[in-house]
Amino acid sequence: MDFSLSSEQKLIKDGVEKFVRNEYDFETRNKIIATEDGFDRALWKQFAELGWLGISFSEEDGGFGGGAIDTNIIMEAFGSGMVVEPYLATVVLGGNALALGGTPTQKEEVLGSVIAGETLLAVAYAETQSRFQLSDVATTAAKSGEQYSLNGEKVVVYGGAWADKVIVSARTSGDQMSEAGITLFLVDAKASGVSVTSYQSMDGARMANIAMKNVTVGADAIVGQLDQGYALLDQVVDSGISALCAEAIGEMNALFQKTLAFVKEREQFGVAIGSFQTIQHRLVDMFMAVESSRSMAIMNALKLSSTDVTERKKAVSAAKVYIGQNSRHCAQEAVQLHGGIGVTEELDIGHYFRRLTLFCGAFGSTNHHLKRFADLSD
Amino acid sequence: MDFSLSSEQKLIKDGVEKFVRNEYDFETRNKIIATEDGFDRALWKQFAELGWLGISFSEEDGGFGGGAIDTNIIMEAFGSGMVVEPYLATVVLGGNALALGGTPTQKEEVLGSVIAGETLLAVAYAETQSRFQLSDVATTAAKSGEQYSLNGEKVVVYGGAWADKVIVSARTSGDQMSEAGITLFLVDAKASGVSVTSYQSMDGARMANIAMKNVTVGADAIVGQLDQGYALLDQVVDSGISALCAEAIGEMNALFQKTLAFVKEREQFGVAIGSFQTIQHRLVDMFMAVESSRSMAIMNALKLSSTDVTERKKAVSAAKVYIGQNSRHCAQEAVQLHGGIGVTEELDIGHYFRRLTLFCGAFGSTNHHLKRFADLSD
Amino acid sequence: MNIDYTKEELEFQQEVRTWFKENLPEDVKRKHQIGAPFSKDETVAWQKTLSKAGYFVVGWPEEHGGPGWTATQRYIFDSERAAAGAPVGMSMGVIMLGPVLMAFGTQEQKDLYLPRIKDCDDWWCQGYSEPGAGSDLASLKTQAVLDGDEYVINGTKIWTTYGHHANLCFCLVRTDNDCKQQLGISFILIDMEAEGIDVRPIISIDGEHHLNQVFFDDVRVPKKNLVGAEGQGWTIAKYLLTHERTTIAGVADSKLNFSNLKELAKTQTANGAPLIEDEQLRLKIAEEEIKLLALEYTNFRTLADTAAGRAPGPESSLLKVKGTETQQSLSELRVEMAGNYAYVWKADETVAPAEFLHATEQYNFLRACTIYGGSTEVQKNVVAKMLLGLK
Amino acid sequence: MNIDYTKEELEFQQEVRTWFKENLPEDVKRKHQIGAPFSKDETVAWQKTLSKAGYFVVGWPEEHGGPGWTATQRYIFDSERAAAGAPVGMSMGVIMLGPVLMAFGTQEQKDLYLPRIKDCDDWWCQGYSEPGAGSDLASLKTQAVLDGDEYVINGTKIWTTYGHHANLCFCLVRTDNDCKQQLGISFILIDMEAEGIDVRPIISIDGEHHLNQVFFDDVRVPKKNLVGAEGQGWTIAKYLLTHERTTIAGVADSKLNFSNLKELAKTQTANGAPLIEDEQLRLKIAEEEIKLLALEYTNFRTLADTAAGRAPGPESSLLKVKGTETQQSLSELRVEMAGNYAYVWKADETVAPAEFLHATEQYNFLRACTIYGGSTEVQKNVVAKMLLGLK
Repeated sequence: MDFSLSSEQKLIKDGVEKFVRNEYDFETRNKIIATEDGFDRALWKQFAELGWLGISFSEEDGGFGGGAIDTNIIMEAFGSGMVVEPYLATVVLGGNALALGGTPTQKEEVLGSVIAGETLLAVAYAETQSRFQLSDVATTAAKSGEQYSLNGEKVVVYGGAWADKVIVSARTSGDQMSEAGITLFLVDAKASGVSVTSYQSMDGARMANIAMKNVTVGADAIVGQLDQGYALLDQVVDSGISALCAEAIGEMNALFQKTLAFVKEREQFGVAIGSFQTIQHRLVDMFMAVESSRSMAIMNALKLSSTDVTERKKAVSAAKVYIGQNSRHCAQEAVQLHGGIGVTEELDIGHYFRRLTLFCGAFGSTNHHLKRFADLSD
Repeated sequence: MDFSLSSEQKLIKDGVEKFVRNEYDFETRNKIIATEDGFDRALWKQFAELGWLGISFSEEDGGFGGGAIDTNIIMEAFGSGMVVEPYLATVVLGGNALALGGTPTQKEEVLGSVIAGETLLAVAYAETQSRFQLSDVATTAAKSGEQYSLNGEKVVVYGGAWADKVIVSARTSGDQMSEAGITLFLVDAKASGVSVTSYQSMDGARMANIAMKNVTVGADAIVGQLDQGYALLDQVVDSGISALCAEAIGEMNALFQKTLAFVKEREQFGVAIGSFQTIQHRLVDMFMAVESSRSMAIMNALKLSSTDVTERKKAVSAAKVYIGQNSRHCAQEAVQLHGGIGVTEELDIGHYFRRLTLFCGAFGSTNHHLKRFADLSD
Repeated sequence: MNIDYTKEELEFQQEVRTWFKENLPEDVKRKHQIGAPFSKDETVAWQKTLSKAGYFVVGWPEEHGGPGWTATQRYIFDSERAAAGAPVGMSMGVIMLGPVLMAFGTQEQKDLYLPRIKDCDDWWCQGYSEPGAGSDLASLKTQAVLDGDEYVINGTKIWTTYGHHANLCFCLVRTDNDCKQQLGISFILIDMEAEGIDVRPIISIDGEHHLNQVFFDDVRVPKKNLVGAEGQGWTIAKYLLTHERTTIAGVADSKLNFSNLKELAKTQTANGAPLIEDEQLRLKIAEEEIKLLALEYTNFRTLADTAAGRAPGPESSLLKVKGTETQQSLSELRVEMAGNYAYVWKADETVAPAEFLHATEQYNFLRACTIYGGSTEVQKNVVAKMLLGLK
Repeated sequence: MNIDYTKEELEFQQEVRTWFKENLPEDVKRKHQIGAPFSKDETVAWQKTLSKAGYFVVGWPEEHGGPGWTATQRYIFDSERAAAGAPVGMSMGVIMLGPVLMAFGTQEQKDLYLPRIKDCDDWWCQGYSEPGAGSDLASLKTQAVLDGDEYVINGTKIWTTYGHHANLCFCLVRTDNDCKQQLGISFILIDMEAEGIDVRPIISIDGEHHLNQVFFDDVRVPKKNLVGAEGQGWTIAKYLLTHERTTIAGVADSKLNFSNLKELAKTQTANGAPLIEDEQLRLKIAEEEIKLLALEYTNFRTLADTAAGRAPGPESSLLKVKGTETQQSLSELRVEMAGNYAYVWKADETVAPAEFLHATEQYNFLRACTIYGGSTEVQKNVVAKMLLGLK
């Protein structure tokens, strides 16, 4: 049993934390999200050069052979500065889909290009009616000859506005709700018939709805096995949740640290408000929320690669529920304790609040995952 | 719209409160529950003489024509002193069953005697398997000739240890779970075939399991209509819940007042602990819990006699849920704020705690009533 | 004890209900229902409609142009207004300044301002909070120095709601630095078009412009604009805050919001079934309904006190605390129900259903309701000291 | 980072598991499972069994007769012990006094007491709290005045757990009234059979006799019974409290309790169906399981610190707070599941199922766990000051 980081991991951690501290302050971030693009392509190149985009992939896929712990280290640090660059969409979701299910050609051409910072990905599965259910897929992929023709609309796609290629779930057989019969396809975002409607998400990043009308792809666009895409998608989304949980820890901790500093400085009635016992106990509660959540993120990362699928899914849902509840608490408390200034655009507190609000619903709300956990535990 | 008490109601309130203050202190109560009987028959007589046992019944039934508000006034004051005498079992549950469903003879003979303080009643419906479901009745009443033969066992009967007569739910037709086919019978506790196993409940009062083996009664023992007992029982239990909610307000308020006095006096680290802001805010939370709960008890009493059964049931379940949650909070806080002394038999705090714990489960837990409310609201 | 209305009250209820049915524009109703922001013109237009019907200065006595309703009538009106789906309007002049002028104003002030408030001709904003003061209102620093017949005002006010819409401002200023903090405060009326006033927007966490910081640089205000005596400002402010609290609780609006949400839970689907078939959500909705019931009856009890001529006391703090908690938890419920659509920001109906477009905006914005009007913490301090005698 | 055991650790785990399987008496297991109280004889008998197997003074180093286990081994042992359904025993001598004597005791004290603790020949109780002191431990008043070779002790101690079973007591007494409170406290060992000692029962809220008040009236204690120097008592007490906290968290036992409850939810029925088919209960159980998981991994992290040679710091306060909250909420869950049977008091299986007979007793009794060993409030004060630097 060992909860310490390897020396390589410590180096990565220091590197990413230093980057956020020195090159990604709140003002810089505001400028980035105000640009047309909404993220900084130069920084993305820099991430690639530093090796951050390949860290979690195997050496034969062109990566550095790391794992979930390494991803978490990066995501937590990114969380502390609310980094908007599409690490989750491109590296964690898209990258993992290819690493786990891609053909040798897809890996060589696309994953390699992802690691080099040249290609951006997104995984598009949600539909208007599907809410959080991965198996609810109305988008169809009809086979004609050697080709598949895709029709349907995907909504609230993380990083969908930026993606060069999109991994899309579509139905190749079975009922709309069935797990069997779902296939993942790698689709070029500029392909004929693809239309991307992009918009801001509440954290300042960009999302998109992606409609497909008679989009034609070959069998070589299939990621994973025909009709067997559900299990792969489920695993990919689980890896996304795990990474997002780590990001949330970074955000919670930033809120805690900033609130702690604020109550020590802010004076009312002639004394620092941090001298009021009620405030003190609430800070302690925030601290406990951060630390217990960190325990859960570690648990999750350790079990993410488990070959026992039930164990993996339980771990992921448990972390999502627990960190969801605790991050909501931290976010609400941080705002309340800051008072008026906490509910403005001007201060970073409100932005962390929004980002954590988004986290709570992302890839399944707290309630959704509580039920998923219970189903798996019976 | 008028939330004030009539002058008669004010008189009753003053009277009962004075009684509890002057004649029913904690020491007296401890002596009473330590007796073999577990309650004070002389006091019961006194209640009858003061008219308290007849207050809520119509004048033609020998009462004073009051209603749920009057019952609540008495129950709240009783709650403030944790009075164990069987007002709920005899007057509210048993008395209401007869007032609402009794034959003229039953009213004259039994209800009159109840009001005079000479007969004690209980309503026995729960069975081992039934949990909180009034319609789950396995006890049978088989008809042979003009007689009914009762077989079955009733459990955790409030005031069952003391009752002279017991109103029992039994199945005269239908399945074990069906609402139709339940009949209420008035059974003499000393009748042949009745065996009463009495024991203490956690608040120091007495409960009983009541087994019936070939207990023979005539058709004149039926309370209400044959096979139609469910609706009557439901209404009777609702009146019990309403009264018990008022009692809980009395207990919550007593805990709040005692805790408030305690934190003003108790010194730690050289100052009264009531000067700590955390403690102050927790007292405010208790106060809010008491006052909002009081609002709910009033709501409940005002809707208890509604002819719209759904409205009545919703009101009762809403009050049970809300006061259940808030009383649990108050009880736990009172103990925690008292510290060590709060978890001893010696101090009254722990006894209020137990009594409110019992309240939370009585006649259906918070969860049971939340579901009942939701079912009625859909 | 009863909750019945008299025959006259029932008729009044019917009258109000009919009026709203006939006069509330569909677009106003819809915007309010989905929580979309209103422009200044939209707000004024709706308030003028109310005003023409005599339904704007609803709490005012007849002598000042109000309807002179009883507390019960006011309650009925507000319930019907909310149930009809009509917004309450941004009426600081009506709720806050009006009562102050009636109690403390000169005849001239009354004659000048009250009719214009009644007709919705002025937009008043409130100048109370200052940067750094927060809940410690009495420490305010904005100076008003008498110079001949005018006060010269320097300083800054913050969190000025709709200050960018307002043409007038009622303001707390410091007129004396040498006495106990509270005694050096005065209440004064300022023309927002006066020279030296600079209104800078503060964007809220919902991305909208509701609030402002107002800077005063040698702003000259006639002495006759003082309300009450010099140094009486704190007394007036406290008088006003008590009035504000019960309004902020917003019970009637929460009831409407709740019933909209419940309807949504029945009509919106997930995995092919109405949302409400999810047992967890169903019970959460039931719990909110129960909490609302408690709030409503607590409100009734306060109302009965008011009707009996007792001023709303520190109990109104409870109502404020619980009422704002309810507003927040209902907004959480809407976000919960929005599912994926909760992430969408400033988008339109091509992207997400209208009912959920503003869900997170509202959730975000309502974080402020436990902060303004005396934060929850301050309310609890007040109750601890005033009601419970804890020191 | 990993949570794997080494081959040796896995073998050790197997060894412990087998031992408990073969040596835990059925009646002890059953009593523990349903939360029935143990008599003194029952407790001692079980502890002697543990002791003979070398499983009693599990935290002790080899030089003092302990097994000298690593932190991971201790964790494995405790997990297996709890999972087997074995009670932890009332071992204040083992957990509390032992480490103190090893660190602060004289050679004579070590030689005399440690072997007797190891063999479970003595029953130690703790004399810390006093009436009126509560969480303010340092204000204790019990006096020890040196008279020749003996201290003469006068005063009273309260909340003395199993003082009526104990033959020895380790006690904090005041030896100096003229210095800073904390510096006048000493740590001393007292024979409970000495003249002048009166042990009076305090009945707890669960109706059982766990606690006592102990009165000292001119009790004479040999000077050699002082542990450490005069005035060193506060240092020793703090050393000890840190050790106590992690134990009180009781993660392993909560895990067992939880799995028992889950099993009950599947086997007990309501309206003909297993309790767990109630969606509300099912999700509540899931939530408890998730909270336990967080607690377990926080425990791992503390353990990893200990294993790495770092002393458990103020973080142990978190574990105490969260661990005791979990104990309380699990006991609430049992009461919830008991339904009607929750009201039954001190009854037997003819009246209610065994699994629920002690449900409310436990719920009641566990209210104390957020009070003793430093209340939740005190823990939060400690964390605020020590970790967060709030003053």
